Amino acid sequence: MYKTHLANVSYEFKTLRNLLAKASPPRSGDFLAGVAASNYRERVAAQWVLADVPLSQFLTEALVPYEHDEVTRLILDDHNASAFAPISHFTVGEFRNWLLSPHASTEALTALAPGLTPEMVAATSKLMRIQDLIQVAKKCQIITRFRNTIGLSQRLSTRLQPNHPTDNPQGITASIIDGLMYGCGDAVIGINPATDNMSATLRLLHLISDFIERYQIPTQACVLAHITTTLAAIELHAPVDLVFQSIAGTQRANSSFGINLNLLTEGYQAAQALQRGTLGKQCMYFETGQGSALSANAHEGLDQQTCEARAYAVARKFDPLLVNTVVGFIGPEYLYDGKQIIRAALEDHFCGKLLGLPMGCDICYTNHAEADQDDMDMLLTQFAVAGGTFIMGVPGADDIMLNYQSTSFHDALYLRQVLGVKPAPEFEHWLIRHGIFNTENTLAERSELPKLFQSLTL
Amino acid sequence: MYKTHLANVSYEFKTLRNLLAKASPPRSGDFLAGVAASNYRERVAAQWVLADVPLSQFLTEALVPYEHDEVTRLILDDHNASAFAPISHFTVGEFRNWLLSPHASTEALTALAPGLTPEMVAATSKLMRIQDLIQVAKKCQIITRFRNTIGLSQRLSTRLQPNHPTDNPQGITASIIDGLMYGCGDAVIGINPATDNMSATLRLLHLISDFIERYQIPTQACVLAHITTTLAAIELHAPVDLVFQSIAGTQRANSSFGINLNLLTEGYQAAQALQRGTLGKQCMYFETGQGSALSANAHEGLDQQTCEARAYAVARKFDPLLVNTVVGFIGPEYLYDGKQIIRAALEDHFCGKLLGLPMGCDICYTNHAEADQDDMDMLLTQFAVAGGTFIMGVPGADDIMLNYQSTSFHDALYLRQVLGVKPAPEFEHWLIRHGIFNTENTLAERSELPKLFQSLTL
Amino acid sequence: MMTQLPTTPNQTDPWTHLRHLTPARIALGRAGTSLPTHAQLEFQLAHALARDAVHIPLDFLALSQQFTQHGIKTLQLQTQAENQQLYLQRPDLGKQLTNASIERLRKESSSSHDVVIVIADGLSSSAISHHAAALVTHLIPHLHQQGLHLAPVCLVQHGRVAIGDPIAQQLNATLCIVLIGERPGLSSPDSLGIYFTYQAQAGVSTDADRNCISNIHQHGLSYSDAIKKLLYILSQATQRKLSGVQLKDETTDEACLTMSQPRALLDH
Amino acid sequence: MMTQLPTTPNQTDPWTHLRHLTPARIALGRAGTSLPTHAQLEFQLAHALARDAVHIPLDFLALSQQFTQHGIKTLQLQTQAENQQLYLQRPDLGKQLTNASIERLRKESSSSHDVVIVIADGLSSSAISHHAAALVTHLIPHLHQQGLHLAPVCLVQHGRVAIGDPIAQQLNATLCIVLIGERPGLSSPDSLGIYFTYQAQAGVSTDADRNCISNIHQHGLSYSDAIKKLLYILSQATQRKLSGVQLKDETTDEACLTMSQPRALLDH
Ligand code: B12
Ligand code: B12
Repeated sequence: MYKTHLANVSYEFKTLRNLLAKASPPRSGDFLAGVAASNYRERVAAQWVLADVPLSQFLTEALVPYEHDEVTRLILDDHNASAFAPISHFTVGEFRNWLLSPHASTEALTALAPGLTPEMVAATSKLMRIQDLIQVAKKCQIITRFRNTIGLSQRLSTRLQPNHPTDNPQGITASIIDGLMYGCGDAVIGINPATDNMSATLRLLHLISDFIERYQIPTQACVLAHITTTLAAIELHAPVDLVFQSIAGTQRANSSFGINLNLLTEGYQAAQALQRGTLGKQCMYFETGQGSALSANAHEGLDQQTCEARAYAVARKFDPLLVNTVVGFIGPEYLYDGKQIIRAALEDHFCGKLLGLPMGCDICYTNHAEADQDDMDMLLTQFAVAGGTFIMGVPGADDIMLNYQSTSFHDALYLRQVLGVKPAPEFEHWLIRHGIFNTENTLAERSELPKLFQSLTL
Repeated sequence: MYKTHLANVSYEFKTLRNLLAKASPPRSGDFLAGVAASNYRERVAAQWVLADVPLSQFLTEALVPYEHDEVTRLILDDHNASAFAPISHFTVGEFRNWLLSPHASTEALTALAPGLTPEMVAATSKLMRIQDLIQVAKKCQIITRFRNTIGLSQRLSTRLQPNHPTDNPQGITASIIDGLMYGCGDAVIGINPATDNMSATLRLLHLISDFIERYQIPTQACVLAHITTTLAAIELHAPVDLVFQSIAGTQRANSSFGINLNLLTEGYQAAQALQRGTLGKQCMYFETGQGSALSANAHEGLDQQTCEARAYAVARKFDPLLVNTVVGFIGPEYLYDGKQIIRAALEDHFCGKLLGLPMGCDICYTNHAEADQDDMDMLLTQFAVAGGTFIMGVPGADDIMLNYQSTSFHDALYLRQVLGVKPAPEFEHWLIRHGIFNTENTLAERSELPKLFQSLTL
Repeated sequence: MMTQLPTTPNQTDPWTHLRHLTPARIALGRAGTSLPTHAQLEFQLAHALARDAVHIPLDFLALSQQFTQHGIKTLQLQTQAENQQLYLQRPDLGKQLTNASIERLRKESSSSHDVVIVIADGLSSSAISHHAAALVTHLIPHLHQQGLHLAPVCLVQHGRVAIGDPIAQQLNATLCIVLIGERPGLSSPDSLGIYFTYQAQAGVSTDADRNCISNIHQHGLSYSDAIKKLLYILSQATQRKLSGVQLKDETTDEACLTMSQPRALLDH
Repeated sequence: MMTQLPTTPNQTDPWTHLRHLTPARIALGRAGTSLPTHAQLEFQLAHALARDAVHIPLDFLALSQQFTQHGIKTLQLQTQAENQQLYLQRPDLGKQLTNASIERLRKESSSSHDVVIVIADGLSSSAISHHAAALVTHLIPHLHQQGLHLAPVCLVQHGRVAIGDPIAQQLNATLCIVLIGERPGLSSPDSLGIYFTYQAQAGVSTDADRNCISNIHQHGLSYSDAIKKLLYILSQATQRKLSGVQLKDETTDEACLTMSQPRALLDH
């Protein structure tokens, strides 16, 4: 039992799970789940209590029973006690202070990551203002490699997302060219296939792979089909760079996605075996997002942000090249408006980075949410200041197949302009070599396509 | 008559004033005034029409009649046609494009400023997303000087705001020390006096002036009394560095503040005559904020953002050292929530900078508004990325006399940390010399007060 | 320094000729590195329209009449999400029928059915009003051909995908086909999705047990292609007695190779 | 590298001894350069309480009883802002009386008055419930001493400063004294403001025509000092027949030199 007495009122919180939920900044999904604090004072009281909870408590009080949930088992079984040792005496509140202090250097944070559990970082994030989330995340540096180097400081990568409602190869190629000409695509050229059709998936895999090879682009490809489809494609010798999967923070949510840890391991091993990376062999791409577990009614009484952080434990297991929190993707029932989306994104980034993940963000919203381009600009700017690893690049910010608004190629250039962040170095050189970028990290002036693409016929 | 036909609907806007109001991003004050668009489509239609309005139209169609309003007269009479010439052929939409283009360099923007009217920049801001507002404002550089140099690139200054509910000198001094020890105060050490009492005003003027002199701080002082009180103090030979006044964008609003252009001229001349500046003689400090004209029922049918921009024409006339948009200060009836506050602040900064003003921002909210510290962090971060000139520094963000939350001394350090922005160079050197800052733009570690202040008894 | 001003300060992209290949917003040009004013305004308009689209109610009377004209029996059902506002906030309610609707279904459960078609407004009423009747009237003959017994077509107001589960269960239908309005995008406000579940059971079936055929609209999948896929999945499901992740769409998919231009949705 | 960990990673400020000099949040210490967790939580709590403070309704019955006990007649008036929500959104309505209230005032307008005291809840009901009655009961004897005729004390629900104008006008009172709850701050939830207007006229008087005495509360101005200032302004206004910017508070102001500690609001 967790309790306090504050401003003449007593507050009690039955379990740690309860306490975390009530300490969460307000968001629609937690109200929907019935786990949110009933008012601002109760929320503050929960934060007050949470600040005094020892970090070690998270190692003894499982939020979802160990017996029933493989994600819990993963978290506790893989916990690295010696990495945790230096901070094992802290409460959550003291841990926040330490994270903000200069003692928490990049090196210290890197060493610490395996000692942290998702619940510890989720708890800490709940005591943090946005500036705290930004400041601490910025200190983390997570570098990953496949055909280029992602996550270096003062760099920001982009996923080129050339989706098409019928997976039409020409349409997709046109969008890829649009993206490349705007300097996008170093995180991955990643297509969401409209259908789950095998032959279409194979066609798309070949399309990007050929394209990358033909133009010698230092980047990687991905077709974001279900992992079972990708596994089937690998068996058919398709050129798979990255294995993609959506993941969530509870076993039941994952199972509603048709996956489990074994299946992910299978995917991981299959991709590793292909050895298609040139600089490194990180070959998994995961997507997550607050609300997905609740939407499958599989949140196990957790608040959605804690659930989300647990998904990162799943991701971490497979040493991913990229993890993407698709933050405003599902809709207002989980994140109501721009403000909730922005805070959630920065929490996710903070939690993921502390756990050692290469966190990108699909800065996005749907047309049923209370959000607009201004909200995206706010998040865009803050995410980049926080040292976010990558963002999406969608033509004109309008994904014509997934039906939502993400960030555009132009948006990435805005960040390059105002914050000086560059693409991955190998990709940057490729852009400069082909006259797409000049050496000032911006688009070269041009009145025709660069030589490279002049022979292209579509 | 301004009209268009869009998505099967016809739209008409009677006057330019009307069109501007309907093209404004939604905000509570415009709904209160009854001038806002009735829905999103109508707003877009107005923006569509506005994009095609020639900039020159603003020189012929006065939004508030010339005969009735001295602010209109100021704007039109002082307009510099030759500075305007290079962009005179643009529509509002083309002007937006040009501002975003590399042609709009810092130099070009500096040369252009006297050719722009508040209405032109207000109109343009209405077509801009937040990233546009940030990007363009960042290119402007407005440097001002009194005892230090404010507005250099990669610098951000702070007003130290040591208010006290009874103007108690010891209490105020304690807050000043707190602020200085956190590296705040280069824009100005400025006290809002709780009373309008002459003797108290004189006492405060002497207090800061003596303090600055004793510790040889390269900064300036201000007591933010009504300009008539400050003028009286000058007659009594009080040490006045900066003359302060709240200003608004219409003659009637200013008159409800008990001021007019003549009175401001008097203040300007009186301050100039004192010649207390060492590096420069910019000696006016103005505060503004969306909603103040409407709150005095003196908005003349204008939307509040256009009104606000017109206040900058008043400010510009007197070559100010500092202009501060106190953006969330009045309350939710003008800016409802964090989002409206943030957008308004970035619009104000954009408009002010384009008009050539050293724009700071009181990033703030009241307890009746839908806003919290997260909103402040969002604005803080974006304002600094936009190259904002200065922010407030209030102990613990809580102004115990004005009853609102502004930015704290800590907040400024956050920006120094994540964006590398430094205080004004003269002040920075002073901080380093006295061991308050180290050379890495952050606080030096210390367990006792620096020598300088050790002899201080309060 | 400002003498060399271009009259249009925004730049066009030298690959504008690729535009006809995709409805995506490519080759928008730029002002500096930003979106030019015109593209920006077009985006805003699309957003205003898409936001409205979420709130346009479906005309169920007109819809049921379209079916009656074709001699197809329909049932009108309601979920516990009483209105659109509640529907948006409470996805759980959009997955549960009202008691009245359960009663209504009970009356039908005596006869035996193989397949039920459920049509739910979802997030886009125009997806349903534009495509549902046409698609279903072309689908039904195929189902009859395969000797499947069809339950009345269920028209559900404020429904989520999972609303098919209690309906199929109530009607004892093994094959559950849900047509639903996908959330409206800026460029496709009327995209229809089909979700298929074998032996659907409320509270038991999860999305892992379903197959999805998405993006049915003018710029997307044609009715013919959607039906082809659906029939393939239906036959596989019937044979293998399952649906979902374990059942892959292995049709030779040529749909994507057709031109990505607007076209008749039934022309091939 | 993580061996030299401090047990409390936050730093205290070496000027903590100055804290007693001001209620301001000074010497908070820091975690890195940020607010330490404890200071951060205290801030949040204060914010939660201050937000609530805006919405606590004033107990007008209790208030009027306090006056009745002192033999002071009161009138209860309403503005056109019917409820707190509307009050916050529509400042214009908080400046206008309801017809019923105008009627009520008309009944009083026959007798002649010099001064009217208006008490409005404003943005802080606790400012009024804590301070208004005490301050007014101490003020009234001074007004009587100066031979001023007092109108009934007007208690106004959901009022803005300018609500004094129609009241004074209706009652033919030359001197209008408005006591109003200032917006609640994190540290002063119950701060009272006094706004004085000479010959107030609805729609004509502006803030430039008023004088303000602000921050009356336990850590702020005492009742005695506030009354002293107000009497000075009243007498100047009566002599010079004006109020506002042209009338300065020229009392020798020693209020600020008193210790900035909580103290009895009437002790000097
Ligand atoms: C929102 C969405 C999601 C959300 C769903 C959560 C939610 N509450 O909405 C999340 C992010 C969790 C998600 C996950 C996945 N999705 Co999805 N999703 C969508 C999207 C964008 C909109 C759906 C919609 O509007 N539904 C209508 C509303 C009114 O109904 P609803 O009841 O609220 O929505 C339910 C369904 O949409 C369902 N659902 C969502 N995705 C999928 C995918 C499959 C295969 C199934 C059976 C069900 C399903 O989840 C919702 C809750 O039950 C569509 C694209 C589109 N244009 O429609 C893709 C889409 C349906 N998803 C797709 C895919 C591939 C997936 C994943 C399998 C990806 C992966 N590799 O893991 C996962 C796992 C799906 C699963 N088995 O649960 C594909 C399906 C392709 C196909 N033809 O099979 C689509 C078409 C997008 C694409 N082309 O990539 N998705
Ligand atoms: C909000 C505010 C403003 C807003 C008012 C707009 C609005 N709609 O609220 C703005 C930013 C425009 C403003 C301007 C000024 N203000 Co002012 N303001 C305040 C504040 C913070 C809160 C007032 C409040 O809560 N009122 C209660 C609500 C319920 O009533 P209301 O009817 O909504 O509010 C009206 C009054 O507050 C009035 N008002 C606001 N400020 C002033 C100042 C004076 C001298 C007068 C007569 C009236 C007045 O404007 C409102 C609309 O009519 C107070 C500080 C405090 N702790 O109270 C300072 C305060 C009242 N203001 C002060 C000052 C000095 C000014 C200026 C004169 C500054 C200057 N040099 O120009 C100007 C001009 C005022 C004028 N003549 O109109 C001083 C007054 C000192 C004194 N004892 O005389 C105070 C106490 C703050 C301070 N110490 O600096 N102010």
